Amino acid sequence: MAQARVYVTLKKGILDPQGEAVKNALHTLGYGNIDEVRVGKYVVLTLQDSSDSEALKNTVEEICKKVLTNPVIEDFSFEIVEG
Amino acid sequence: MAQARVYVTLKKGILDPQGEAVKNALHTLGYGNIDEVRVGKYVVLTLQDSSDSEALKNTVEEICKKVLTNPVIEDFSFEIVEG
Amino acid sequence: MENSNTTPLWRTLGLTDLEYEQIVSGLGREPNFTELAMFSVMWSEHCAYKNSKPLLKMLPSKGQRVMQGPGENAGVLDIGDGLALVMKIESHNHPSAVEPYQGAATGVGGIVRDIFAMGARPVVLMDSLRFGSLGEGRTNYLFEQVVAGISDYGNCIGVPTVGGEIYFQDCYQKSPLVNALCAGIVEQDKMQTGKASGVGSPVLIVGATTGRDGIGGASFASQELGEDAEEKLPSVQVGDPFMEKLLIEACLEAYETGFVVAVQDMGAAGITSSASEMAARGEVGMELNLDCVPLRAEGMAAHEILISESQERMLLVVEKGKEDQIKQIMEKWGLHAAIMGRVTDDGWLRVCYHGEVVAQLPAQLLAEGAPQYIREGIPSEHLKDIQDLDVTALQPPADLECTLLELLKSPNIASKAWVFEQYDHMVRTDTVVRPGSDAAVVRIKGKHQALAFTTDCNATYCFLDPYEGAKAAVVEAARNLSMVGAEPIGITDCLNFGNPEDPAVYWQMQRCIEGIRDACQVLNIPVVSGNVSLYNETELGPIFPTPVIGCAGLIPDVSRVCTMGLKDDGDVVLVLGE
Amino acid sequence: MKTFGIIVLPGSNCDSDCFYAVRDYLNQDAQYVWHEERNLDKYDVLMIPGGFSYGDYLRPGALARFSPAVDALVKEAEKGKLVVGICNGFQVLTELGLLPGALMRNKNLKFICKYVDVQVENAHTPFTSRLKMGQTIKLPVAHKDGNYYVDEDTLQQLKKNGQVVLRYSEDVNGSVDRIAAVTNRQGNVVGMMPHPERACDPLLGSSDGMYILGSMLDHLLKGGF
Ligand SMILES: Nc1ncnc2c1ncn2[C@@H]1O[C@H](COP(=O)(O)OP(=O)(O)O)[C@@H](O)[C@H]1O
Repeated sequence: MAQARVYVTLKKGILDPQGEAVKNALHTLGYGNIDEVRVGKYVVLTLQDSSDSEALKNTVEEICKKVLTNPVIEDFSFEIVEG
Repeated sequence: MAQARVYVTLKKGILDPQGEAVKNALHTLGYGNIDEVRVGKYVVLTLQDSSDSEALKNTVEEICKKVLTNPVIEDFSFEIVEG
Repeated sequence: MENSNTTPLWRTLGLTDLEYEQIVSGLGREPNFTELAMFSVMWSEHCAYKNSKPLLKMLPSKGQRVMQGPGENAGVLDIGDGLALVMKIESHNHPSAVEPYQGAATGVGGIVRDIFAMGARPVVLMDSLRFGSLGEGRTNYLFEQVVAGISDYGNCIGVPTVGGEIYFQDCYQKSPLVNALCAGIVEQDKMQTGKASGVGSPVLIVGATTGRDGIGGASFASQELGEDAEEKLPSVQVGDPFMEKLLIEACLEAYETGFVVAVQDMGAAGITSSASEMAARGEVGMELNLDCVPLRAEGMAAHEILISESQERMLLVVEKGKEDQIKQIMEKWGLHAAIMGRVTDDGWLRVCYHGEVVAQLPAQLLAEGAPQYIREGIPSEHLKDIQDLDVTALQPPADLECTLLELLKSPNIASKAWVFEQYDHMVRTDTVVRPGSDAAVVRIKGKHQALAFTTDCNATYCFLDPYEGAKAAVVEAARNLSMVGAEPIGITDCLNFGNPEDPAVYWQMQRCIEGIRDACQVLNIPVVSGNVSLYNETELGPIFPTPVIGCAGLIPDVSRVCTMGLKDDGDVVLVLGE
Repeated sequence: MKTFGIIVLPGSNCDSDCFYAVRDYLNQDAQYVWHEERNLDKYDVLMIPGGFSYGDYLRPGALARFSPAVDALVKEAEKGKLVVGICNGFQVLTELGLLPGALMRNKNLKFICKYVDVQVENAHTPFTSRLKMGQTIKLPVAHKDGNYYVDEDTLQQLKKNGQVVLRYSEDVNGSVDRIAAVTNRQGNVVGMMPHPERACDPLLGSSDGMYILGSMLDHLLKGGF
């Protein structure tokens, strides 16, 4: 089993209404030291292990591009954890 | 500036309809080697630096519990990156 | 059967000693653990109406239009032209108190399944909500999350939420009420029932996989929410509205084949309730094999599979030999459909798992054998003091304009657009009168007639005088319908009360039901379905008695609908009545 | 009689709204197209209706891309056939890349269902020819993710090319430049958040949606592809 942990974030410069709302809520609650909040997605894929770690990486990359993100508004990064 | 990266996931055993739907889509696309998909949240907080890293950690922990997660169905973890 | 400390197991599962004795004598032996778990959910207040059934018998349920009264998944009324209206209301109070978003969402999911279980396409949703005062405690959070839950679920399945009501009052501070009403339309000859028949007919479980969600949820809902409510959290169910939408379409398509013998949704108590109730209604038995149930969690025990409250599942009995056709339809919609048993002729529910018989119970005993409690209601002592108000002694407010503005500011009176704009109330393009009016009106494409819906209850009136208050709720509902031009034709009621073991609460329930009965008799409106939610109390005390009346009306000609907005300059204003 | 194909995706829920609008108000042939269909030759217009295809999971419209009918629709669009995406359909079309931009969560983070006023920004499209430049019409919106985003450069191009078709008269959901509907560069594919198909009968509050459906019909009758 391998686990791919994918982090999807809104591109820099794109307004994040959800993040704004969280930030405002935090300020109201007295957490004045929060400058910015950005809300993205955390996707965990559990994959059948492949002996070829390069291939695995390519697959995950492809999945991120094709399905998990919308390139117009989102960036992604990922890491693969064996186990 | 410090950055807190918060990972929010659904508790084990809690149904993740979104993850299921993504998994099915991936299978349709021919990625048969995906066993499970779980979709969570990835929240990035930018905080004014505090000299006291213990205090910072406590603040983030508190924010996670009070605002960022619903303890009934979600778990969280986080890391703090200085910079 | 005792567990390690000395409390007998049945008590930890919520059954009384007397109830346990009844089980043993009904069975002629002690139940095993799996069987006891099944009894504990089926004989819970939530499923068995132990405290309310005798009172509910008072309600008039007959009438020319009534095709199905209480006793099925939902009530059915003849609305002419070969069509029938199916309707029911249901509470999801306790789950919403714990996890408001999912609690409200799954409440909607549950009531919608009741409607299409009768063969009808769901066409209308309504929600009747009660919270504590805004700005206090968790109220704002509960309120926002409940509305979001209803919005996300109802909008996704494409059933318009056309109305409802909301009150903010301190007595609901820790016991919010979330009641959801659904109505559907079916061609009369395509009505379905939950009555199993045909020895050998296969039993199919359709829809979502079964996990550990909401195990014990039904008995949980029948207990007062104590301080440790959050501890009981693992039983939270998560709704999947997308799955529900597929289930609606797939089931309606399956009914078209004519091969579906009986169908029931799996609400509280899951497989146990649907299988035993379908068998009991049809006076047949059922043999179930749990190895065939598609599971989501690993290592589930028999009792967990049997009482799991995983959402978006239906149990279908299908004509022998036609199972493949039905399975094909389900697969077309991307749904699991597994044959998990067959109908037998002996009235027993026999359950196998891993090659062993794990439970063997008479379906009737399980579904209908719970004891009924007739209690003595005693009005609370200080009710008299509250009722003794000398209105003539009250001073009229000095500044009427100011008072009017104060009133309009009250969240109970102010516009509810914040809520209903979050609900898709226009999908299906039949909503003729949208939220914000006395009653919502929905047309039926291609027909002259239209339907009107309202939910009403003023709990303060019911607290001050349960009998008059409940009567007033019925009358208000009828009035709201007549305002849009509809004749009231049927009621579905959701009776929300505190702990019935408290004589003062029991009395409230008794008097409210009498009030509904008398008003219905005078107005000639039958009660065709309903729901009872008890134990709505916390350390803050019981809620006000809240018998929510959902009422449907028939408008003979959709072009004659009347709305409340003022129309033209110079129109005459009349006051009717006294 | 023109044939309008209405793509039924798992989770579509305005498919019947489109169907009745086309059949009963436009008096044309409306047909449901199951999402596994691969040949969409016979339809004169293709509509992707509103709803929550695949539950709107991940991102609204994201998973619908993988249905065979949507694949086929892309090919028909490339040939120049009229394609309309309403609400969830708009989201699908942007996810496909047939239309520029993306639809994000509404600014207030909530679902919004109400009538809104929209202005016609380009009356010279197959979808708006029955309207005048600047004309205001009343249409319902019902969405949670209608906040249209494009970057500044693309926005300038859209404006220059006349691809912005409808704008909200007031800010409804946070959309860039209050954009409510856009077409592709060629002008045969349109995506819109407001629901014209829900506004075909004055009994329900507005029949302004008929301008849009009617414009499409005119286009086809004039021999347009
Ligand atoms: N207040 C009520 N008035 C009339 N009928 C009721 C009322 N409460 C419940 N019923 C009827 O009792 C039956 C069982 O209730 P139901 O809510 O369906 O149980 P479940 O918990 O399985 O959904 C239904 O037929 C319902 O219509």
